[in-house]
Amino acid sequence: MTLYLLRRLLSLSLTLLAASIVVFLVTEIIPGDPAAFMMGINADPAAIAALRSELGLDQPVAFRYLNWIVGMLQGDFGQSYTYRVPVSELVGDRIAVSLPLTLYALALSTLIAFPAGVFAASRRNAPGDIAIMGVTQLGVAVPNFWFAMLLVLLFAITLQWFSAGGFPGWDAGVLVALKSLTLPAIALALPQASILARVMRSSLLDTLDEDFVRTARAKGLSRSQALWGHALRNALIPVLTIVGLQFSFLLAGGIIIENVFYLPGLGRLVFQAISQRDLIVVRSVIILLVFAVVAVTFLVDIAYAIADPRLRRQRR
Amino acid sequence: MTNFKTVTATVSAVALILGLATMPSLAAQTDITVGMQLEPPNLDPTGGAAAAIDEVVYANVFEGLTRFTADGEVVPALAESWDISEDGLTYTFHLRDGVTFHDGSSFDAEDVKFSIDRARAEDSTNAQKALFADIQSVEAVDAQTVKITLSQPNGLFLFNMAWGDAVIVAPETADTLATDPVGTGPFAFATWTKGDSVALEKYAEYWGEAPRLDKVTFKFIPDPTAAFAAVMAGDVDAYPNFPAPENLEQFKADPRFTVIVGSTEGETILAMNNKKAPLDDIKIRQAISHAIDRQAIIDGALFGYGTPIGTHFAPHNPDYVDLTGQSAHDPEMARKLLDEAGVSDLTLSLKLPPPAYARRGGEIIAAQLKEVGITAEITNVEWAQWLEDVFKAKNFDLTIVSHTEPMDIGIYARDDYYFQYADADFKAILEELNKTTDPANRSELLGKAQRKIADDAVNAYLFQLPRTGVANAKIMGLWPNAPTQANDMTAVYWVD
Amino acid sequence: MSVLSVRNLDLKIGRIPILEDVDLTLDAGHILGIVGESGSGKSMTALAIMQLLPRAARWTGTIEVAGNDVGAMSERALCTMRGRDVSMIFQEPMTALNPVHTIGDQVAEVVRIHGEAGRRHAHARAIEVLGRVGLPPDRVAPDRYPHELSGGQRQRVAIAMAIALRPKLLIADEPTTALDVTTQAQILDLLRKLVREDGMGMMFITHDLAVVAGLADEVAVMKKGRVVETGPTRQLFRQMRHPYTRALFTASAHVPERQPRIETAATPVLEVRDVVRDYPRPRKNLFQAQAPFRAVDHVSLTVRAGENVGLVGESGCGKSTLARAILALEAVQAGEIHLNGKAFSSAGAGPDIRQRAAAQVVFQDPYGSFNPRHRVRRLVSEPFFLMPESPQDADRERRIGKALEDVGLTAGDADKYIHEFSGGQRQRIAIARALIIEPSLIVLDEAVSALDVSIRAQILDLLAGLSDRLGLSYLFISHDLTVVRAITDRVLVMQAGRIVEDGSTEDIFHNPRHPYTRSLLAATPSLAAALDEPSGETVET
Amino acid sequence: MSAPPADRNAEGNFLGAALRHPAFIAGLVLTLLFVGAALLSYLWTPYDPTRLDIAAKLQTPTSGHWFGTDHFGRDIFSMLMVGARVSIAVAIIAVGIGVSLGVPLGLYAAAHRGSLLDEVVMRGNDLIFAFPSLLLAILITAVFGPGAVNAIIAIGIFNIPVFARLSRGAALSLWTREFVLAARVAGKGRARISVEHILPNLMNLLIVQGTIQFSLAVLAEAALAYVGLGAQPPLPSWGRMLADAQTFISLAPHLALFPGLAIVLTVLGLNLLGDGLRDLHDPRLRRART
Repeated sequence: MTLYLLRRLLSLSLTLLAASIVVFLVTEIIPGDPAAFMMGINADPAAIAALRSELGLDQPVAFRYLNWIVGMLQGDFGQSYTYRVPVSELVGDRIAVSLPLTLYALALSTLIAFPAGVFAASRRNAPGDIAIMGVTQLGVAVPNFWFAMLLVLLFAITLQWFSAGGFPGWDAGVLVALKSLTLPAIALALPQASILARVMRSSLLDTLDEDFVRTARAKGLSRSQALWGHALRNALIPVLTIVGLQFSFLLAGGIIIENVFYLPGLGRLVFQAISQRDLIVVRSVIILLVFAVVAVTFLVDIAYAIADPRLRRQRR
Repeated sequence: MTNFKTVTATVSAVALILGLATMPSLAAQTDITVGMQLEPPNLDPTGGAAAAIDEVVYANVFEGLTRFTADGEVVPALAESWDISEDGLTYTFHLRDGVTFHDGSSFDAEDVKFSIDRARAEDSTNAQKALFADIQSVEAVDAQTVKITLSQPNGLFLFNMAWGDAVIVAPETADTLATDPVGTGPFAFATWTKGDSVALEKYAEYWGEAPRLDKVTFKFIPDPTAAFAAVMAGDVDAYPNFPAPENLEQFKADPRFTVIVGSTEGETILAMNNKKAPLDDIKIRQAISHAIDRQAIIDGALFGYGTPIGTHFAPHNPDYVDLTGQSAHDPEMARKLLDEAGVSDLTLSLKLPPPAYARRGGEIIAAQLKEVGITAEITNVEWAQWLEDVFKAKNFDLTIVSHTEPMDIGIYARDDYYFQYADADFKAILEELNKTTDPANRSELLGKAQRKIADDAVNAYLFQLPRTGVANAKIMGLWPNAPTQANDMTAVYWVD
Repeated sequence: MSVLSVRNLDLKIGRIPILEDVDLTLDAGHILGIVGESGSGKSMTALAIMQLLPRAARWTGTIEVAGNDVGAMSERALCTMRGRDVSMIFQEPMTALNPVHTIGDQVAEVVRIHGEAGRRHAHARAIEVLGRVGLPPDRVAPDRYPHELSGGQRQRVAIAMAIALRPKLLIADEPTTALDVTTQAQILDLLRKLVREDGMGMMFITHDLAVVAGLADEVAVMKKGRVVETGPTRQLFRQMRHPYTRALFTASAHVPERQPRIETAATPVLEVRDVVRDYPRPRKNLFQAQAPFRAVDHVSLTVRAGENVGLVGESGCGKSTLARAILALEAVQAGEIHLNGKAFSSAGAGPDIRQRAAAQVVFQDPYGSFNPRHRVRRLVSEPFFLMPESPQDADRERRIGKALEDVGLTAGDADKYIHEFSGGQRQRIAIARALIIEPSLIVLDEAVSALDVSIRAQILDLLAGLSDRLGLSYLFISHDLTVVRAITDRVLVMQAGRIVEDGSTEDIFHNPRHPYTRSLLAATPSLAAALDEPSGETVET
Repeated sequence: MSAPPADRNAEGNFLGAALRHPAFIAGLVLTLLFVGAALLSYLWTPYDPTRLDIAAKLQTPTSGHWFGTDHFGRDIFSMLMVGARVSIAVAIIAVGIGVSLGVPLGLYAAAHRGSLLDEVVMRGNDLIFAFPSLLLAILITAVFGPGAVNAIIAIGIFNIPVFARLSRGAALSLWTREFVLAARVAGKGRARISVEHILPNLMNLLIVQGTIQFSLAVLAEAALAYVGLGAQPPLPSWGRMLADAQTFISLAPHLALFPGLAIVLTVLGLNLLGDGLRDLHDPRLRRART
């Protein structure tokens, strides 16, 4: 197990290294000069040049790459070109929105998907199952930004139950903050919940076909006892993978939803940074997101080992 | 003290009567949330070009020697008054007394000298360095007097000093203005929640008339739909530059809101690359101008808000000459001109920056050009790309952009400007204009300049960008127009 | 007292009849053997008794377990019945246990859910029961997980769960089919002991006549959903009133006629010298590599022209690995393999394709051996690839037709797809494919193990005939000693990667020298022996 | 008691089963509807979808304009028809890129299991998977400029590892099947076996996954177009129609309704089709239904 973890850690760092090169190169060839953007349409060329040197953009590529990497290893993500504050500070502010939103959406998605999937699986091909599967089929097909628009139209504009967006900050109180994240979290969670419910159902159905479930039934367990006591834990393994993937997807994938609800989250930070050519922010945030994906995969692997004793001992 | 008490008592009494008469409920609200489309990248108006900076801090946090009023007039600000020498080269500014910066330090002539010298220095990152180009020297005569000497007369100098890029800052705080702006205005910077909002608070020691609001929050909502929803839901109280004109009808119909329609300094043009074939042929440029139906663009892209223009000049300016008839919508004429120029199957690139007027206007223009046989290939670009590709590399045929700086007809005299006009005759007119201070002569020269660029069909002049805002009906004192990019909150208040 | 009574049981799944008019009775303390080939409905009968039928199944008739009519019972009552009054053991021990629970918990669960004891007491009971089935806590701790146990041990756990509450009826559905013979013998002994001690009735389902003959008091023979004959074991097998019983009996003991012509003088077809095959094992930790697993350990063997050589051993002994090495499908770590006197190895670019033509193979699984997307013509002619000038057009057709006719099919079958054939026919096609380029050696890797006895007998006849007629050599790999005895001239016994005994078939079966060979032979159930013995018991090993 | 035959799907049987599978039929009908609309749009649309008629803007559905007109007075029905073309073309080519690069890579990696290239392919896949896809797509289009072609590239890149992983995984298990061993005994090389034996047996899987990826690509194209990075005007695109419709949501909801429904129904159709194909190819499920 330790060896396995070490190997995974090594491959994790290699992935990050490769990702850092890719991201750096892509942001390097992106057309548009950050300094020119910042100084605007009537700017004096000399002023742009002065800004370029102030931002360190006149240094050679390799030097800037190493500078960035070494800085990151020391926990210094550099300074935002546009905001002129440390990237880490900027990212910290945004994570305070994106992470809770992600967790909120993930919690909603799991809370919806779990019972729905179990219910559907336990009533295979019965009307309840077919109804749930129909709804999830629809949920998967709905683009979340469209769904978000409809939510705003209904709950913010027409009913005025929720504000149409924005984030008052955690200082405004946890409940207030959570309320402002509710519509976005629902918009994000619905398609994810649909996917998860489907995975949950099919995984559970597969497990219910396993011999050991039949054994459990032969022991005298009722259908639902066998489902909860024996099938569920085994069925959770593929579900865990999806939950892990969804976490990383939601963390980065909220961009459009963040735009619809004008939430100051990570996705919008990058989106904005791309259009403003705040390349250092783009790089650092993407690397951070890659790190999150890799780290979550790693955690999911550990979770596997906990869920499945067969993996606890040795694993290649 | 006694005096004060009396005043207070009187005020209270009056308020009581008024209150009984007009407002049975609570006292008026003293905080406001103002929606803006773009978040400023930083809050230093002397170190960045973004309009959003001025929209937050101009006249609220920072002030210059002079300032613009709501109708575009240049009036004294930190300079109480000034004397101009006979030759128009020396300006002596008499500064206001009792002005303090928000950090408590006092304001004097040294701060003015520092600010102006900083802006025109070699390594300055001031985006509008050109404003200071004619300044030869700045001298602090005494604590309340500053003498500025110009190298040549400049009729626009007081106007220039009213710009946000020319505000006065203190040397001690100059380096941190980007994140912690300290100025002399009626509001002091309080907090900045990045990606969401900037909050300002009333500055108790303000030299002038105290603002009626205690707190102003600028909330950044880039998405027009979100903006609509935010206004509808009451998340923002006012959105002075509302990005979706199509929604204004709904606001008009709703008694909770007032719609404020004003003008801006934004001449919106279909810019053409004057040195790139085939657009170096005036006939083709004229053909394009005639192919365009301005009213259709205004109706389709701006839902009827906006004034057609026939040259690069703001219609609300007294010196404006209406030349729209000269390039009236006439597809027949356009086709004829194209024939005369001997081109057929013309394909031109049309690069569109992000604002809705450009993206929507572009689609309409492409359709209109198609009617006369010109294919416009649309590419939507971001600002960064536009600056690099269009503005710097001049790799374009057509583009749509709104030139929002006030009185910017001078760009037609610039060498190497992106639409590459820089006609010698036009430059001569401008040179003369700069030397002229007499209003009548100036007016004539300005007319001449307007006619010249219209005659040459440098660009297709579309419309003056409107400023369409929406606000809670109980809010008073918002600027209807935008003589500069600003949201001056000094005179804003709530009624009940 | 009767613990099981099934009368007039008819069962359909959808519209397909599965069981027709099945009658069975079983008394306490007795063992009822149910024998039949695949598809005879024996498992479905068991599931009907348990009421664990597929959803689409509908049945009529009467099923009484310990005097209770299961048809009249609610699902709740059935749950109470299952595990307490009647319990069941399934065929596949590898998948029958929940991989994420400890064996102790799984046994204790039976006690717990039937309300017999609280959590702690249930655990104590579990340990006690595990002890009864030969898994005392000092040898196999109850907190072990199923994957840490061998197949035999897992089957013991399954038995422990089944007998924890001393049910009146135990249904065992092919409980030893997936096990090696020695393990099978132990499990059978255990079951027999438990039946005697607890006085329960056991319904034992198997396809193996020898097993049932040695175990059951009564036997029911099933065919296509019907019970064709039933009666006390010895009486039934002595009399064999029903022709099907007779056919089964004959097929089980079938020995094909052979006239082998072994050329001792010529170069051996296959010569294996000191071959070693290692598999790397995962590292123990970062600094310490684990010694590789040696699947084949210095094995040498020879197969002469026309000779049928058997290779027997239990699962995991390395016989299939050896087969793959002989076919140059896997590299060897040491030793040499010679085919018709020339070195044959997968090293470098692999063996010359012409040389490959000399050795062909038939695998165990008649369903997995063919690409389902190709027609038989293409499947059978695939080895033509090995010929320098593969036959074309009419010649090709002729040879494909001949190969199919050689194995008892017709030339017209070439146009069909593989799913149109039964398991036995598929195995014939596999043999045709091996034959078509006239190899000198065919490796038969458990080639008849998945087949029902009657089909198996036919395929053995086919193989014997082909060998005699074409002078083919076989390397016949199997775990089944009866089959090996029937078809080979010489036998090699393999244990843990080594050949422990090598001799002529008759010699080895009559006079085994190595203790492992002896234990294998002793554990192999024998129909003749079972019927000759005075009581239904074999010697404990 | 041998395992049930895994490949008992004669073609006639397949058709019969397909006709009894309502979800499959629904999926097929929806998919054909949109593909048909896309194809028809080359020949005929009710109106020229690029013709503006500002005076007739924001009309609600009438008999003249079945789905109403947009903010420029264009006919929404015509735009949806041409938009289907864009969505389908982008999705087909993007998935095509994924299949044509991913499948060979996966097959090669499986055939040379444990080789350096296998390792490189798999780590490369991990790398692509680790990137936040939408962000990277936005970045890619920021580099190359917006447009349908670059949207295809951006979506295509993320389809490569999907198919590489899928085909490698499935191929690995096929490599242990006895018919592959038999082919090796027949002297066939890895490449030949990959093409003759592995690939045909992957087809079902690839068709099912392809359908699902196709629906995801339609969604991805819509998302990219929504943020302005898909096909450029005047070519209509569903995602951009939604983006344009956004500010009209309370004024003229039909502007957002119809393109949204078009996306939902297309994706739904493809998903139902994919699920149906999977059911029909999985004999276990097929038996359970019949």
